Amino acid sequence: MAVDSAQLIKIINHMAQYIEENKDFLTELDAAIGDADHGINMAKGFKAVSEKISSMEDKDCGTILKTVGMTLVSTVGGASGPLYGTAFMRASQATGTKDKITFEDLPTILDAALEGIKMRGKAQKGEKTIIDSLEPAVKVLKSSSPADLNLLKKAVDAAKDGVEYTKGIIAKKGRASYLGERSIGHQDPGATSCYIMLKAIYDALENMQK
Amino acid sequence: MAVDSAQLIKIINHMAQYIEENKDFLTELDAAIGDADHGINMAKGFKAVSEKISSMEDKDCGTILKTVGMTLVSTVGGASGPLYGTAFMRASQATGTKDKITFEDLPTILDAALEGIKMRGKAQKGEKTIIDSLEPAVKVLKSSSPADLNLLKKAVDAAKDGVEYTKGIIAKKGRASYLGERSIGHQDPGATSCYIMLKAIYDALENMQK
Amino acid sequence: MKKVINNPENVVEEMLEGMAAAYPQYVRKLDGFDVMIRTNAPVKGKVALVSGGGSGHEPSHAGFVGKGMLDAAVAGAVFTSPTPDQIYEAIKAVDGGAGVLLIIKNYTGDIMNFEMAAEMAEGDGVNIEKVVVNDDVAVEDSLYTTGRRGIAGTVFVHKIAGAKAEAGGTLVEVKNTAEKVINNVRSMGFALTPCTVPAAGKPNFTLGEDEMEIGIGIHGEPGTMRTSIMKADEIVDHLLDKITKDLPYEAGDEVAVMVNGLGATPLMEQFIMNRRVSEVLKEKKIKVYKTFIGEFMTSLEMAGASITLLKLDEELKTLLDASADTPAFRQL
Amino acid sequence: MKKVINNPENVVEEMLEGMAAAYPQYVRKLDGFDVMIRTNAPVKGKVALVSGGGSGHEPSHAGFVGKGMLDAAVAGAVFTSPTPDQIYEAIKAVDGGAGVLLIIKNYTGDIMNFEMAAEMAEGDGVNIEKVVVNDDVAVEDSLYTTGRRGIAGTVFVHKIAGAKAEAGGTLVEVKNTAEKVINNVRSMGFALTPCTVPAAGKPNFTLGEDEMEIGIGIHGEPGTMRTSIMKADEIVDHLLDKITKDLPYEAGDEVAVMVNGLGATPLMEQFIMNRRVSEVLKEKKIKVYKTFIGEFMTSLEMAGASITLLKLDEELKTLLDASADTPAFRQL
Ligand SMILES: Nc1ncnc2c1ncn2[C@@H]1O[C@H](COP(=O)(O)OP(=O)(O)O)[C@@H](O)[C@H]1O
Ligand SMILES: Nc1ncnc2c1ncn2[C@@H]1O[C@H](COP(=O)(O)OP(=O)(O)O)[C@@H](O)[C@H]1O
Ligand SMILES: [Mg+2]
Ligand SMILES: [Mg+2]
Ligand SMILES: [Mg+2]
Ligand SMILES: [Mg+2]
Repeated sequence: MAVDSAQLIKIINHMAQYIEENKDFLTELDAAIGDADHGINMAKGFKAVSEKISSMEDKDCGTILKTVGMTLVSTVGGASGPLYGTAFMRASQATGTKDKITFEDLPTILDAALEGIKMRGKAQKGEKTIIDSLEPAVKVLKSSSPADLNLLKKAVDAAKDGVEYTKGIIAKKGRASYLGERSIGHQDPGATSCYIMLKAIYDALENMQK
Repeated sequence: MAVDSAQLIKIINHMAQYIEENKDFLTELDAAIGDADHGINMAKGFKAVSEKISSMEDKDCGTILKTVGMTLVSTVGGASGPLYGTAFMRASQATGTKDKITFEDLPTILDAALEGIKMRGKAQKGEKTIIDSLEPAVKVLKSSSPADLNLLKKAVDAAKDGVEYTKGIIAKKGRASYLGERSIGHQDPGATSCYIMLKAIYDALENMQK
Repeated sequence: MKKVINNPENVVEEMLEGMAAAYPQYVRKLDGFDVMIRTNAPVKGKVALVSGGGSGHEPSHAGFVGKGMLDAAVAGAVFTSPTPDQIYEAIKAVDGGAGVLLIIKNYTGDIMNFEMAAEMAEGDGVNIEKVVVNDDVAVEDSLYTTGRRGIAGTVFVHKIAGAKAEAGGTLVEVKNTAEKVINNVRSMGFALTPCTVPAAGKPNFTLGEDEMEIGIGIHGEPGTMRTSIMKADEIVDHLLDKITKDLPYEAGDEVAVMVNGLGATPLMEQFIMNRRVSEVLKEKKIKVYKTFIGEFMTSLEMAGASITLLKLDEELKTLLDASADTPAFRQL
Repeated sequence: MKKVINNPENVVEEMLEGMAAAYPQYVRKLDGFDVMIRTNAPVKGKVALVSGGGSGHEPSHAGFVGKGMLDAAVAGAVFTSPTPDQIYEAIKAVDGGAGVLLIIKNYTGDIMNFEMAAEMAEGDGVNIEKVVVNDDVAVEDSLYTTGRRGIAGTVFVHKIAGAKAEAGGTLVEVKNTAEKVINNVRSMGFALTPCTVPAAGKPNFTLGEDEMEIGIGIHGEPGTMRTSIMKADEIVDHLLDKITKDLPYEAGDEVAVMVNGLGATPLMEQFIMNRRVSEVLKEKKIKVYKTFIGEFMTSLEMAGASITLLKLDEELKTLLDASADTPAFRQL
């Protein structure tokens, strides 16, 4: 299975939809250990993304991903703006000027995104951040081949476990780190939004295969 | 009947007591059409007065009244401070260096007080002020002679009617005047405190006669 | 009552002590009195300006004591005018021989207390003049009542009369300048919430969750109407309509604008108001010469603001632009 | 939500427009961006200072744009750091050829957004240096976490680094001076009430009728303890204890003091706090060189305040005393 530009736009719109649906939920998670804006900012960013890419069906996949990244960077703000923005821009670089993205490309692209986030945020696994859901997912994707929808499903499950894992740990990066011990027991908003985005990719692809 | 310095101090302490007892009531009246401080300010002033005159039994009546006036002026503030302060200072001038005040002196002394308030506040009857209870009382006292406790009782009743009368009129002086029509229906705090002070004089004198 | 205080009875004294400790370069507290005077008072040969009123309006009035503005500020109890003995001490402390101008806001209490103090000081041979500020157009002016209240426009009187005195004006000249300002300044405010006088311990009035009071006084005196909360632009339009019609301010006039926060309203909201103020004045072809935004005449922690317009001529412009150096108003 | 606004979505833009309309002599808004720059920017040959952060902290940061302080301030959404494209535009607009110093408060978002902007501008050949302010002792500092937050002490960085740049310092010199300030400045705050981000429409946290939060962040981040309301003196003692022990500030040191209102706390209460501040420092034999009281780094309409101490040497004193002329900070 391969995804062309029109389908890539559909997938990203699916992300936008899930983020919008989870806007209040993400904001509430952020209210508990941050500053109550994660859902608001992400929704604002993805709304802008949807508008920007709506007329880009004739562009290559890398260009579309770059636009997503730059739009997120310039509309989301806060910590998640540059992080997700960098992730999409790195994904764009890994994609190049391809017209289609195949399942085989997915591990490389998501790994590039992960590395981008790590570079930008200087965080690693276990610090209660986006990485705690993204890294396990990427690991699964890279663990066996060929990559297929089934493997992606496992990756999404791993991300979900990663979200669960954030509940038990102390935040060491981002705004929640000011809470120290008191951050324990709360689910990380960024890890959650990342899981939601991965789930959106899976659900969109599954729909397309039907 | 004549009142010596010790008795004059008792009468003034009686005023102070009534004012303290009516502190919240007067403040609430002021809250409705003013700035909610009349009781607070008057009580503060009379507390200072009681302390100041406690050791003045060997002073003449005029000196005591002057001390009351100056203490009120320097502790009450707002509109009522200079008004009642001036009233007592004028009463002191009318009393002179007398060692005793008789019933015959009362109309003159209270008239001087009234004139002092009128001079200081440039108000006249019907403007919803202290004058609306004080002027009727002074009128009664001046209406027949010899002045006695009975006549003073009538004067106090006239002051009470004056307080009642303030409910029906528009405030034209003081802070309540900003309300215009909306001041109607409310009893004037200053007219009320003046009535309370006159009532204190009567009750104190009646006690002394027993 | 959520306040950062120690004891409601000591707020004024402790505030003045804290202020004196903060600004020795500008002010000192008169020992035993609630009076702040210029560090270098009395300034020989200069007309001295004495203002004051109830406390709770900070930075008014002591925040404006310093070069180019006031020589002394007298602080009454919260929202209560100061007493004559305090005002008298202030006058005596700053009189530099050229006379003293008393700047009084039009409240019965303030007027009577300042008048008694003036009588006392005149008895000592001090030359005294008085002006009464009455800029609040929310209250109808009439010869037969107390007249309009004095609110934020008072700050322009401090600034401009202060500059005149600093420039060597005589007592009568400084008084005339102050009166020119008073004749050309109009204000009106509104509140979204009440405030709490520390000694009272509870809010001085109540407003519903969705209500606001238009035309509020700086002590929480009732205004001209109670309404459900309006948008910032609507509020500005309403206030400016009343203000501009009053003087009136007309096309071709040049004005100074003050948007004054009453306490809890953030600067952000004051700027949002000013956006509309400048728009409306442009429409009306009234030229804005200079704008002042911030907290100048507050009501403790009341949420709300007032707008002030001052019509300018060349003299007023020059004096408004003159340098000033005080704790709360500085101009290079 | 009782606010003087038109639409929660437009508060930042309308605020900047209102500010630009108020102070054409100081600032202008960069067309199409939420950036305020000095009217006369770029100043040829002068190192330019760019600061910024989320909105809602007014007068920070645009209130400090002007002679002797900042060249540009970038305004993010309320309590959200600005995006790199906006910061990039600010840098480009004020670079006068001598390089640009970015003054960043230590929040993950601010750091990443400013870093991305710096990369973009460096790509264009602009010389860039960065400093990160982290004065809030309520948060434990550690290499392995995000570290301390940046709060009101940032204003001293603006003032002093700004003076250094105005005096002709090179980019490295200005950066070193800024870092000296950062190394010597510590702050801590508290809140009596939360505040409401316009877009959220409800308070960002809750506090009981009798509760306060010690060590609060300027975005309402939780502090070190929640307790029942303390007296002003007790609060000051607690904050000063934490602050002085941190650097530490010791007998014989000379400091600048800032008592910074967070929004709804009246100046009266800030002065009452300063009374105790000056008392305690006297006891500790720490000399107060200069005191600043007012609203410098706010949290919308939060009630509360912070205390900042800056340890001074001769260089810092001279730069602190240098004249400054901005909308919210003026010194003759
Ligand atoms: N250094 C970092 N690396 C990766 N993710 C981070 C980092 N810092 C914060 N995050 C993520 O960002 C999320 C918060 O995003 P958001 O609320 O949008 O930003 P802000 O904290 O600036 O308000 C956190 O829940 C966390 O997952
Ligand atoms: N010009 C005046 N003449 C006589 N009484 C006055 C005058 N102005 C006000 N008052 C009286 O003062 C009372 C208010 O006193 P108070 O609350 O102590 O002063 P303030 O209005 O300054 O707070 C009013 O109820 C009224 O009776
Ligand atoms: Mg957040
Ligand atoms: Mg009253
Ligand atoms: Mg009063
Ligand atoms: Mg944020």
